Amino acid sequence: MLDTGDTAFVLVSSAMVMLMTPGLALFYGGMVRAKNVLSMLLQNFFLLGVASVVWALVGYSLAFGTDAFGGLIGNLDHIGLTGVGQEPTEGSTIPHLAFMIFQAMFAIITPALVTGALAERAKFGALMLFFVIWQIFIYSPAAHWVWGPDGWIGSKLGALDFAGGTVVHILSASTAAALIVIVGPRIGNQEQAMPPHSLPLTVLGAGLLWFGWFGFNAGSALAANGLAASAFVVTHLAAAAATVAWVAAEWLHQGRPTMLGGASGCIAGLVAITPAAGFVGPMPALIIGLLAGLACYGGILLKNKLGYDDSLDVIGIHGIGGTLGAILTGVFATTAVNPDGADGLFSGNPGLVGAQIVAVLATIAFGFLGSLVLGFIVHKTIGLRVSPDHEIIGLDKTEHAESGYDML
Amino acid sequence: MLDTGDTAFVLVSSAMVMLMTPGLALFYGGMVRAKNVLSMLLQNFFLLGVASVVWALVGYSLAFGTDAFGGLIGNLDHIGLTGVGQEPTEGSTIPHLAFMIFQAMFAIITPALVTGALAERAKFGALMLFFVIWQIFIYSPAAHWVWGPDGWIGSKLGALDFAGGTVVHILSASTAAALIVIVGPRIGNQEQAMPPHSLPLTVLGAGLLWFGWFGFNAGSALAANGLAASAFVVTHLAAAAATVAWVAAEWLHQGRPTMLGGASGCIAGLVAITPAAGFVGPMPALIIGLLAGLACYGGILLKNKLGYDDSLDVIGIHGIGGTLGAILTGVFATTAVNPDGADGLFSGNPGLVGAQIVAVLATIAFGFLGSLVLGFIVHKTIGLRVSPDHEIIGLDKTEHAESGYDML
Amino acid sequence: MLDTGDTAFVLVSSAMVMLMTPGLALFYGGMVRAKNVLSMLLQNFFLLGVASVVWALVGYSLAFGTDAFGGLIGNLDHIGLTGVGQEPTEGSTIPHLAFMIFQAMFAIITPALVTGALAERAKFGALMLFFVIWQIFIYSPAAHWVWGPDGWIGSKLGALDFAGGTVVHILSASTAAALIVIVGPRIGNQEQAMPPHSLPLTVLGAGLLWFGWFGFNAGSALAANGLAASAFVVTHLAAAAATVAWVAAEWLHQGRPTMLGGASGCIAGLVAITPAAGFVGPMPALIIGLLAGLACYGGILLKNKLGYDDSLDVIGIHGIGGTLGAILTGVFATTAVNPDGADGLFSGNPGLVGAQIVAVLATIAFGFLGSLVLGFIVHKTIGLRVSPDHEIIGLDKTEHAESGYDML
Amino acid sequence: MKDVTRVEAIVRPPKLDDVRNALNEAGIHGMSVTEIRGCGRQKGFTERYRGSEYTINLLHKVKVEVVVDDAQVEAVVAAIIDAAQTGEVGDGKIFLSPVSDTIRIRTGERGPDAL
Amino acid sequence: MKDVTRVEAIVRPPKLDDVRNALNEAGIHGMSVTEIRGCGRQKGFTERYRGSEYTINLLHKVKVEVVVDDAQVEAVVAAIIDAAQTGEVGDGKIFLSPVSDTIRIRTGERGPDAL
Amino acid sequence: MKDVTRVEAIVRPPKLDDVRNALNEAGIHGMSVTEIRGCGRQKGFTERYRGSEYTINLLHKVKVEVVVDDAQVEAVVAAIIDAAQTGEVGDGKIFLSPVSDTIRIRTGERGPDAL
Ligand SMILES: Nc1ncnc2c1ncn2[C@@H]1O[C@H](COP(=O)(O)OP(=O)(O)O)[C@@H](O)[C@H]1O
Ligand SMILES: Nc1ncnc2c1ncn2[C@@H]1O[C@H](COP(=O)(O)OP(=O)(O)O)[C@@H](O)[C@H]1O
Ligand SMILES: Nc1ncnc2c1ncn2[C@@H]1O[C@H](COP(=O)(O)OP(=O)(O)O)[C@@H](O)[C@H]1O
Repeated sequence: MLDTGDTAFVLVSSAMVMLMTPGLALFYGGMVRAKNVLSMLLQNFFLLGVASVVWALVGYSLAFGTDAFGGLIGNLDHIGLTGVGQEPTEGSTIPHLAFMIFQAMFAIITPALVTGALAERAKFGALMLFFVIWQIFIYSPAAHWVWGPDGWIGSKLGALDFAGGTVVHILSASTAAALIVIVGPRIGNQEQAMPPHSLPLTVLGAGLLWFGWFGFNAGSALAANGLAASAFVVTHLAAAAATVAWVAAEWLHQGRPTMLGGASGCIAGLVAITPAAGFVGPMPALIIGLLAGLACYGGILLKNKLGYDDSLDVIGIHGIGGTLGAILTGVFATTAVNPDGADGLFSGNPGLVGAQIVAVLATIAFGFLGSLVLGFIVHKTIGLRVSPDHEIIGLDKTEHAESGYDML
Repeated sequence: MLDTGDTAFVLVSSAMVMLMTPGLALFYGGMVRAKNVLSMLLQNFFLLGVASVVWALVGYSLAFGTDAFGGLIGNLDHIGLTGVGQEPTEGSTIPHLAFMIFQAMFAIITPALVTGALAERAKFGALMLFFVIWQIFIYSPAAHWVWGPDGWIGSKLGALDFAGGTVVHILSASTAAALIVIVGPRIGNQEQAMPPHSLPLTVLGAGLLWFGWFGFNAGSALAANGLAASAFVVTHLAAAAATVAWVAAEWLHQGRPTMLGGASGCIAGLVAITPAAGFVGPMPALIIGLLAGLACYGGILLKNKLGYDDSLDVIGIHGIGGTLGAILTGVFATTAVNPDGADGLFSGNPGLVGAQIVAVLATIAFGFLGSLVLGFIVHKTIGLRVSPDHEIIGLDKTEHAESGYDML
Repeated sequence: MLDTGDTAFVLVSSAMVMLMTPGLALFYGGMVRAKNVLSMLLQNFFLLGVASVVWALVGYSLAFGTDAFGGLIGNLDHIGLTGVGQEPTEGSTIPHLAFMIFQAMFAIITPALVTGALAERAKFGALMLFFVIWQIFIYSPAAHWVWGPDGWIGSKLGALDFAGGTVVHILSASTAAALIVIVGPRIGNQEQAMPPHSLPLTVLGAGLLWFGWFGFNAGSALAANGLAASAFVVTHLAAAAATVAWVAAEWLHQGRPTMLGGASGCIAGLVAITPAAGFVGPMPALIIGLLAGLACYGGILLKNKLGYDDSLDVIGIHGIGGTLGAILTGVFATTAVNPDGADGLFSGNPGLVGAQIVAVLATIAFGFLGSLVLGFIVHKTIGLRVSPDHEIIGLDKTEHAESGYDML
Repeated sequence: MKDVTRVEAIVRPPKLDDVRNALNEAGIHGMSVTEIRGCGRQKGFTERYRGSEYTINLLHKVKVEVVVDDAQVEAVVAAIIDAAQTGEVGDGKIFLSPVSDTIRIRTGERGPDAL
Repeated sequence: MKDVTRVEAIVRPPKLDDVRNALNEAGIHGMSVTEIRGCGRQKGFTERYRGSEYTINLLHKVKVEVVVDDAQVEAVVAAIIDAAQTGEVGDGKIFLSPVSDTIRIRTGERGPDAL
Repeated sequence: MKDVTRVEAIVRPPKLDDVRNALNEAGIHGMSVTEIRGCGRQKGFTERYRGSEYTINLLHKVKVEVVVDDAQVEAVVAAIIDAAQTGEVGDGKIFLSPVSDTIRIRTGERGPDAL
């Protein structure tokens, strides 16, 4: 039966998750050089459009339709949102449409996260085309595995992923890795400083992301109940601890606490708590956040060592943070928080850690290899990268015939 | 009886709609030249103040008081919010005060929309004075017609306007048209490029508007139910489709997909779905969005042809989008979505299209002629336009004794 | 018993209050010179981290634990959030965790408000350390006094403070005053203009603050009911009236309406209505807003006269606005709005004004003297102020090794 | 080789387009433009910031630099005056100064041909 | 007509106000100011960006240009040195160079009178 | 004392780092850099704004100024050409002009030693 409180909560949460994509656009946009700010913004903003349309037409059905084949993909019953109505589905207290649109926001932001890895060199049209195909062949199946009816990871393997540690963060990072392999580094990578052009934009974006993440994680309870409150609290505490941890780490390691460190730290914590949000208590959340801040800071140092060009650190933050969070979910999960979840290592069930690792590895493999194939096809046909000339002049002028700022 | 879920939803929706006005300020502010950014921001921000005060004192009563005269205007029973209390009115599940403040946000943003048409040349004081009079004589009656008790459009004519296609968008565009006639074009219009000074601000504004629009449209269900979820979904899908459509159109037509096109497109879609939000299903919403994106892009090209100076395209987006949406509501509406609505053309009732057209024409006529009269009075007495000197130096310095930026 | 509507409302309100801190960061960040923008942002952003962690570990227990000693401080029962669970506490309809996290957001923003007073000269590390100690020794007791079980101000004295006029605003202002005494004015204060570097950032911040304040004040009803709607409405109207009042005052007094005046005015109104939000009706709210706009504008002129360097006017706005609001609560409060409140002067109970004044004075004294002691200890050990060299070069480069903008 | 001169004109920002057009009409296509701030006889603006007033004495100006053949100098000066003059205080100045050599980076050409 | 000189001083941004005041006291009211970046002996700042360090060698400086009578040059130079000197590396330079003519756009006046 | 010269090079912004490095290798460490906009033979960009097209003729350029001993001028010019040349229209110009004196603000030193 429909519950108005739950419905209010999920609808507002959907709106908050929607706001994360513009938030992410600004977060990323502030970090690129001024000549590429609009390209960064448009890649994200356009996904709000195109990924939503594809989701309504086909993605939702593939992800959340009745299982079509061995827990791997949904059927086509909900194509064009057929049968997705105002009534709750069985066992739910919110309109089916509310659930669908909440999930749509996840299908938007996941590819949006990827754009950071290819910043300042990706060709707009080709990248958008890639994401359309990718939603159908990579994202929707992966979502089905974890959250879909009879999905093999969620229902059979019994791995836990409350709000998208694997589906959103690990998948976006492994996709990013594949595209980085295909597209290669920016001209001047590691030779020349490419400092952020406007950190206030980035901070604004981080603030909106943190805000929206409450919808992302607490909203994943799909009800306004004690579990939602718990997910809300652990989300906040993990973000807080990670902010402190990252800033403290760089302060000790490099001598200065930075604003970009604070903004990056909170995202690291939010990423890591995502899979765990509905399964762990507040003190484990502080530990998860702390470890995420440290681990992702380490991930970024590692990138600088290894030299690949993950421009805005999708792997370092979403890959490392997501993996850490998924595994720590296996460590800290307890049915005392969520009777529908499972107990983890510290509650006497080491098996859950194993299931979590399988889920992580499967997602990495699928995301990386699948994107490698799709990416190569797109790259070899229309090309995923702009010409060196255009890259040097900047994508705003060359790809979009605009300038971010005109102060003269 | 009061329902906490519904109340939570309408209060949060009100807050979200409130945020649209700062969002709009930034959306517009980014598009003007740097020397006028504060004037644009203050015109919107000050309306948050003055339009709210006028609404509480008299506007709400005129719009939503018991009909005083032939469906044209409400009575004065609620002057100073007398009789507007914490209890729900009959048949409602939310506090009367919650309904009042939700409506207040509409009475703020409607004049705020108009400011874009007069950007970079309107005199602050005169414009604000105009809007005070205008709320009383134009906005409140028009709102009464459509949503007020026994209003002639909503109750007698039977035209549908879920969240303000006529009251908000067509009214603001027709007011804008009247003021453009009175105030005339900017110095240098069509001779000299006047590119946006900061598109990131505009994108931020568009993101906040999209977010707030969920409150605007879904909140107009005044309950957290299936209809709210439906309105939420169609709002999002129309915005998404229009974003894609506008960007695609300019890409084909002018060779480049632009960020400003994406930001403009989503607003076009949001405008067009506004009257339809509670009456149509998701696939019609995609069509409405698609057509809105194309039509409003066309509207903007037309302006450039005709040469009148609707600086930030209030007519092109809110006029054309609002009119299109109102008529398409007549085409796609179905009682399958909302039993309290009506069937439209495609559900076998062509009469609804007629009613919609009458509602549109009445609103255009009233908004345009009424604003022409009020505008002339203000213009002839204190003048709606700054001096050419001040216009050239910029309104921030001359009208407000401030500068938007000081980076030295 | 848990109510989903109330829970949805309080969780969303918590998210909205969380967003106020990034909003405040931008509000303040826009007002400083470009060379100090990141230092301003990080001081606020880092508090989102560290103040949350301290709150979960110990602050919440001290503030809201069972009274330990004469209404002055809570006990340690909730250390590390022990016993703070998903179930509502007795008499409540929301999860205990939801209440805890809602309160956490207040414990974050209160110190964040203080940072404005020390803008452009405070040493990051020392200031953060100060705030950690301060939360434990000053904020948590003060919150306990007003809202804690058997707190002496709220339960014994019977003073009213709906959402934090004393605990948040007066406490932050009196802390600011103490730190100003310790730290002293900026180099060049009153000799040299230090205009805001980006007013659009400030306006954005003001918009987010206004939005979040609905969560702050209406959320303080801890339920989605008529009282919440009433608190929402009076919050909006006071902000609106104060915006108009401030702008009008400076227009008459200095010849120009300014954007910064509008943004400052709304904050003044929001501050003043905070203690009164759950106790007064809409027309008193308009009066409170009006007086707050005028009084805080006066407060700012006074500062310019007296010459102390409260850089971003924490005393002028939060001190004066909070005090005015607390006293006017004693004037306008009525049990007609809130039967659990009290009647004030105009409802025949002049005694309430007395109680309000005692509460104000106690908070000022405690905040000022307590912060003076703690501040001196920190200042004499590690120093609360950067070197003159660093101050001149700017804190972004010297304290954080970053630049806000890089447009080259 | 002393046959080229730098003409440096400080003008009001809104006049920039007119000056550019006037120079184009005078056959001059190459130029460099810098945003500067200037003070002189023109009164500054009084701005306000939370009740405190301060005067912005450094006003936005635009500097247009053209290096031209000596033969063209007078035509250039006349074109600029024509385009930038409003007659109000604050119209700006033109400074002429010697340039001893000119090189086109693209080709390495030197002297007046490099312009 | 070779009696005016351009005095171009590159100074630290926080010294701009002092320099302007010193020039005003020396009777010079007209000047033009440009934001520039400079490098020289002064060490740059090391900034950080997600774990990578880079040195900003181009430091913010301000260029003050005054075109004055030759007779005033030494006074102007002295005033600038006085106002802008801190004694630390990075104080900046003053360059003097010839100006062959000056025109006031407002009136068309030429020569030293146009200053 | 006429032994120092101002070398003013207008180059493409992405070449700035290369130019700085080339100058450093040529033993020149002091320089000043200004963001400017230039037009010349290089075609502008067409930008779009809600359906209207306009051409940005003023393109971003960077001006590098070095004041050096006359003896170093040719080496400096060669280094700049080498670093900034792409061979495409829009590479920019170098202008040489006389400097009559140089002062180091920090010490008051004058002449070539002040560089
Ligand atoms: N002596 C000077 N040296 C350099 N620039 C000057 C000088 N005098 C004026 N300027 C520049 O010319 C601009 C206009 O000068 P001003 O005295 O205000 O008006 P006008 O040129 O009409 O007399 C100033 O803002 C400044 O940029
Ligand atoms: N040879 C030069 N040509 C042009 N500008 C120079 C030159 N040398 C120094 N400058 C400018 O002067 C500024 C200060 O020079 P620097 O060597 O750091 O200190 P100081 O002048 O105290 O010796 C530089 O940042 C640069 O802008
Ligand atoms: N006569 C001139 N005076 C001043 N600056 C010039 C002149 N001609 C060109 N420039 C500057 O040089 C830049 C490059 O010139 P351009 O003609 O486009 O290419 P190229 O130098 O390769 O022939 C211009 O953008 C402008 O900044």
